[in-house]
Amino acid sequence: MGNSLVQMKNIAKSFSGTKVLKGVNLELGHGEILALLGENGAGKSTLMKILSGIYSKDSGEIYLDGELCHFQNPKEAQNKGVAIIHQEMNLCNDLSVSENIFLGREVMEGLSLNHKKMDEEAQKILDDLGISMKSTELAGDLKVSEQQMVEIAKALSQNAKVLIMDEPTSALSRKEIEDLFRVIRKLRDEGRGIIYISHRLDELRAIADKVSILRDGENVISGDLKDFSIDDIIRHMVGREIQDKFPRILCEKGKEILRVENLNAGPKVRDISFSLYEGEILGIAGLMGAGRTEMTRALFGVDEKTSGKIYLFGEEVKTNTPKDSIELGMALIPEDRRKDGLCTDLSIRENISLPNLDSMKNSLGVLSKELELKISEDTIKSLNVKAKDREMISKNLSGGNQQKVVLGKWLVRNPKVILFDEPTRGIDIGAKVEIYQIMNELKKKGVGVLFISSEMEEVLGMSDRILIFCDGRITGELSREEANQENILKFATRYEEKV
Amino acid sequence: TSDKQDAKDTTAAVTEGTTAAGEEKATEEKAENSGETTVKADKPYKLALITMDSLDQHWVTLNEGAQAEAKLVGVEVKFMSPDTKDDSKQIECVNNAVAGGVDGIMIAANGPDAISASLKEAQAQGIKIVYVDSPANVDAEASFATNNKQGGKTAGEEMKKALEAQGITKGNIGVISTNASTQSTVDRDNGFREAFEGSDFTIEETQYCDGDAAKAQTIAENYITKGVVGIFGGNEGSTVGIGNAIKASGDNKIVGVGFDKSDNIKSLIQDGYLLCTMAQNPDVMGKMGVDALVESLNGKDLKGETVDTGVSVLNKDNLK
Amino acid sequence: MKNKVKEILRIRGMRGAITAFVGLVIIYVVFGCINDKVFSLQNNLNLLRSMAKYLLIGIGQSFVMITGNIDLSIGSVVGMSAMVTASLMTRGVPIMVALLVSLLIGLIIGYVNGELVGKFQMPPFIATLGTMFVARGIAYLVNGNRNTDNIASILGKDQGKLFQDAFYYGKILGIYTTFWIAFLIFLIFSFILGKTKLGRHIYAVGSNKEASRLSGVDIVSVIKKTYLISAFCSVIVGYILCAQAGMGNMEAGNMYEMYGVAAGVIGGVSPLGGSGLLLGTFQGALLWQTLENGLNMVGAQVGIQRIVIGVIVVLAVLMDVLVRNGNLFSKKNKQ
Amino acid sequence: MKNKVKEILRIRGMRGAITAFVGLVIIYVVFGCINDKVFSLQNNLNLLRSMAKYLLIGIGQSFVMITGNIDLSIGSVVGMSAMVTASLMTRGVPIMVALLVSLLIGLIIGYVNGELVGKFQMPPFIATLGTMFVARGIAYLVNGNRNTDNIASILGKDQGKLFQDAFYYGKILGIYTTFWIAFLIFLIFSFILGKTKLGRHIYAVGSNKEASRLSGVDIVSVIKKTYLISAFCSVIVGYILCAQAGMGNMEAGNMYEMYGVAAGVIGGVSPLGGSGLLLGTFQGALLWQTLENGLNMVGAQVGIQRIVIGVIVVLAVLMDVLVRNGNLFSKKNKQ
Ligand SMILES: Nc1ncnc2c1ncn2[C@@H]1O[C@H](COP(=O)(O)OP(=O)(O)OP(=O)(O)O)[C@@H](O)[C@H]1O
Ligand SMILES: Nc1ncnc2c1ncn2[C@@H]1O[C@H](COP(=O)(O)OP(=O)(O)OP(=O)(O)O)[C@@H](O)[C@H]1O
Ligand SMILES: [Mg+2]
Ligand SMILES: [Mg+2]
Repeated sequence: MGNSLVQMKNIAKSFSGTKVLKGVNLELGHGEILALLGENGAGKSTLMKILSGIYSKDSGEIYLDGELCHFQNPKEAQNKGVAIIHQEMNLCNDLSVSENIFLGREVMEGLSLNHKKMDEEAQKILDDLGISMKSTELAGDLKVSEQQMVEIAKALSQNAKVLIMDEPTSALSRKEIEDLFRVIRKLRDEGRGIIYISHRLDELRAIADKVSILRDGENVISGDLKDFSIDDIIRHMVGREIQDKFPRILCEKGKEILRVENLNAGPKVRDISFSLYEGEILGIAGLMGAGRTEMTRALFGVDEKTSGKIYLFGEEVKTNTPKDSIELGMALIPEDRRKDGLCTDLSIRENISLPNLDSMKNSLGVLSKELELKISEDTIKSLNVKAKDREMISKNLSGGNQQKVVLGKWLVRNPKVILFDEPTRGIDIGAKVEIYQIMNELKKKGVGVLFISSEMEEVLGMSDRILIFCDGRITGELSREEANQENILKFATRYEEKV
Repeated sequence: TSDKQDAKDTTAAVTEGTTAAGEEKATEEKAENSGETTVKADKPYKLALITMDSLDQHWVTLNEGAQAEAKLVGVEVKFMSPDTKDDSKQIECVNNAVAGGVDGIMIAANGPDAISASLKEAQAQGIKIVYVDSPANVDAEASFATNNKQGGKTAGEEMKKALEAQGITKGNIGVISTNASTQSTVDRDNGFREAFEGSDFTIEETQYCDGDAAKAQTIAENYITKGVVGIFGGNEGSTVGIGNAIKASGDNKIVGVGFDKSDNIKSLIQDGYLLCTMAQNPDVMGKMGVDALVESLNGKDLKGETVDTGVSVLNKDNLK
Repeated sequence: MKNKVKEILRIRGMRGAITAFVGLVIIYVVFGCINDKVFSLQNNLNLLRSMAKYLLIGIGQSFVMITGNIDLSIGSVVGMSAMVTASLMTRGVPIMVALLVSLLIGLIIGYVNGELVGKFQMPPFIATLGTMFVARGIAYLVNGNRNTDNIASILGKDQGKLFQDAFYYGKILGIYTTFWIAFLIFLIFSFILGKTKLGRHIYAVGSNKEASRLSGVDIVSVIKKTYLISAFCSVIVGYILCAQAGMGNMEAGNMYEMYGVAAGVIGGVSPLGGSGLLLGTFQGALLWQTLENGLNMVGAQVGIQRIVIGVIVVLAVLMDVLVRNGNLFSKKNKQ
Repeated sequence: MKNKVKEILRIRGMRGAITAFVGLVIIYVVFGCINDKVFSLQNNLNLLRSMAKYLLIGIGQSFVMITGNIDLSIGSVVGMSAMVTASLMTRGVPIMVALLVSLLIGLIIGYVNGELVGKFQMPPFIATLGTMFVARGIAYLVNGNRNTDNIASILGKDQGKLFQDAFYYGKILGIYTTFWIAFLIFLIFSFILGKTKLGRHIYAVGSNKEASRLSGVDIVSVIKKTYLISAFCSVIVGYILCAQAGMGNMEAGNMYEMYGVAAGVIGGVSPLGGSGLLLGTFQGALLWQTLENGLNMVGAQVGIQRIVIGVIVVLAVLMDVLVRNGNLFSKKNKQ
């Protein structure tokens, strides 16, 4: 018992009254990789933030190598050898990669910083991870995927005894995930302990030894991973059976709604042409950095287009600003919901209202409280957002529920075309299925759905047709009959041979 | 209207200006040993003194003069000046004084027009008004003011004399003042320029230092670099700045003439960095202001007499 | 009932407004005890009249602050408006025309602020610092580096009186017009901020520009509008100062932008954007004026005045900050 | 070679520094053509001496701005320092003691700023607005609401001269001491910002408070230190003004905080935090002073002066903004 690396004993924590952790236990041994699983809002991140000294626990004990610890701040936890990779990006955009990696632990040379040494060491770690990146680049110039890798490198550089990874792979491509796993295994073999949080259950077998499942801030069960089937895990997480992970429905493909012709926007969007039909879910697969987000951003008028035509219902339209697109009946569920999806300081109600204010005016053109309340209440109910009430500040919602709010504000408009960019990233299986359900509803209503995802299964599972992106171009199109992991990957890696 | 006033007072001031040396002594006597006083208050009147701001040494001295007299006469004088030179604030000070139920107000008008309306309102409530330092365009019981235009002119003439004594009859002359929106300093500026009309001297565009001696000095240093033969300072701050700049330049040929008096200015004159300064007699204004208010409150009609309390030229000789 | 109170307390910025109100009452009573004339009708009328300009300034600054920006040009626009209005009148231009021209020029400055901050995304602090200098420069130039003469000098006594009464010396229902003007504008803009699309967009932009943009909010035009509103309020204050003095003073409105910030922030408007109520700004302005008025009535030294004002400003906000300690955490990231 | 240039350009804020330098040269030459006295040795010596105070102010303000905050109390602390120093000397206190006491009081204000902004997380704008009033109030009080007498009056001529030469009138290698003092401080703080842990943490905090906190940076102490640095610089400027005038002026340092912002921002320091170089601040201060000096030398009217200064401030930043248009995007969210 004493030989376990980490022991957390009935940890409790509540935020402004609401109990988030109700006496949770957790144990991690040396050279062990523990998968910490649970629905959105189960309390995983909170538990880990307590272990890494960011939040203070209300009650309970934490033992490191049998020694009782009370972390007052992240620094203390770091000194005790606890490192964490956060769910949300936490880099200083104005600092270089190496400056970020060594932030708070700068290597000194007498009075002054030893830039050279830090840059070199950082570079070494990056190379280890197999990332092609200069340690002197500005973090702000990196893509989200690369930023995620920097976060990981940063945690690794602390060569901690305990390494916590809160959904490290949610923004990573397969190749990057492979490299990451290689490193994780190496660390395990060095006798370190790793706590690994993820909603990508398919990864687990490849990496985890042990599993521990939370639900609503309580332990459900823990044990050796090999004793659990994926379905068991899901059942324990959501507390009910989920028959169909990808409840795809078939319906008549109608006439063309959206046609994009030769869309160009910067280096990441090159000569894109495709059509989207009524009642169709058009999947878009590709590796991270393929340019899918840029494509949707350009299509929706967020970023500037250099050229290209866009047709809605056969007639050409201009979508130079998001406003245009929205008025034309389009909607975008952005990839990064905290940054682009929500006004995190505003209440759920206000976020839902934001694009719908016109429909909430009364005869005098004045916003009507009644209308607004009704609409927000209805949305919260129909998407069953887990929240204290409609006035809850959206910052404090868990990932899945935030995504539902983003969805909700668009559904009120019942748009003709919806662009989903990684809608299920960082969202638990239960919420995922709910979102798939919603996509189906839309499909039935004859809405055209564009579905970007880096998770191969769900693209395969939900799409009627799949476009594959690589280097900002469409490198292939597959009907769902032809589509399978192999040929998608084939197209997704069809880079232009650089001359 | 204010011009007419000027004209009327000019004569008086000139005499004052010329009898500078003696006058200065005299007034200082008055200020110090004003043991006995001619007037006595029938009732313990409540008076308000509202100057342009409550910071310049000038106003502080004026207040001291008033307070000293108030004790002797047996009245209360409340110093209710705005914290900064600002028409709006000064008007509100008048309003506050009225609301505060005073019997009389001594005021140094920031501008001749700005506070007129609120002063009329005050008079409408039977409050007596007396001007100190700078009058406004409303008939008051009396006003004890420096004729600033005349003062500026005297300053100009002093500088001209000194330059000609050096055999300099043309060249550029710099002017530094506190800011462009205070009537009294603007008048001095104009008076100074008037003195040089018809001469071969060219007066530079006025530069403003917001009363900050350091800023004034920087400006003066630039003037000196440009090779001016003389610099005029329109208030205490700018005068000190000019003195320091001339001192720093080590070129005592440059003629510095200023306005107002302070220990700094005096020592700069004694050391020969400044030719002279136009000393007003704020303490006298304060004293006479109180007397006048009390008398008129006692029921005496002062017929709106305007007394030019005069400027006296302070120079090396009469600063012994 | 209890819930009703809870509801109200949860309105963003309401707590600030209440804090300010309490502070206001305390200060008022304290001064009243030192000098009972503070309670006199006349003084309270003066109080309402003088606070009007801080209220207007505060409203303008609040709109800008709620979008997370700042407007340093306010004071200069006030001065410019006063000078333009007055110097036109002293050139015999009809009152109405003078007012309109002045308004126009003011709005141009506001528009430029909006362009620089909204379109070119310049840091608001520096953009409006620039226009602050420019507007003040214009104030100096319009009448050739001189304060204007009395507006009546050309317009004639009664025209002049008409204008001065309309904006400062006249009374309606026993209260000075100045207050009514400010109060009317207060009501209108409270409505805009609380009950219209623009208002909601202003909060959204202040909370998260990018998310608002992706939700179809035209953030550039929202920002522009806030700066136009700020300029509008400043121009009105310019009229008031011009009517009050019956002339144009080049230095008029000095530092007013700071008073605006103070009024807003004391009233619970977050300078980080996304939250605040004009009701709070109202309290803030009244508190600020009560302070100035009281200190003057008791004849406090400038030094003392400055210190007291400074301490109050800090305390007002500190109290609010400490009260909602919980939320502190969240601010960190934005600040 | 080309890469070397690229490297340099990628240094945080380097582009701003260069933009400023170019602007500086242009302005200098333009004024020089209007009035060749601008090129005279004496004028250039004066230029370096007068810019020294803006440089110091700029350094302090830059440190604060790089953490994403602002210090409005700078000008008042300058005035306070000048008044305290002078009035102590005129009371016969030995020079050294006077300087130390003044420094101490200044640092206390800086510490309070740090506490309010860092610990209590008050919006920096309002916290330092408060201390701005307080510090100015102290400046008024120390000598009973009047400027001090000449410091020599009690210390005696030679003691006074000693002090005045040390900070203003003396020369070393033909250049005024004022400049050397500022330059020395500039070198020291450039080192701190560029080469030490504190410096690195200052950038980090300004770039992302939360991330820095999670990385174990003690953001409160970092913020405190920046405000202490800012106060320190302001106190030195106070000495300089006191030595220059040979007395204490209660209004000394008015508006300096804005000049500090201008110097920094013109020099490419981002008021949003996270980026900037003191080298840029140096250019910015020099540009600002050259402008003031030039406008003065050509005898421009106040009105014109204000407008030109305003336009330049805007252009300087606008240019920088337009140049790095690409990066704009990322700023949006922070702004
Ligand atoms: N700072 C906070 N203030 C208030 N409530 C919070 C805060 N942080 C988290 N919560 C609440 O605590 C609960 C658990 O959140 P947590 O982030 O730990 O869930 P999670 O398991 O990490 O979910 P996800 O898988 O989406 O990341 C959620 O209901 C969330 O709303
Ligand atoms: N204009 C932008 N500003 C900030 N981040 C951006 C911008 N465009 C793209 N990104 C981020 O860069 C990341 C990778 O870029 P890109 O969009 O090319 O990859 P992708 O095809 O979207 O891959 P994925 O959709 O799987 O993230 C995206 O996750 C996106 O969040
Ligand atoms: Mg989580
Ligand atoms: Mg993407």
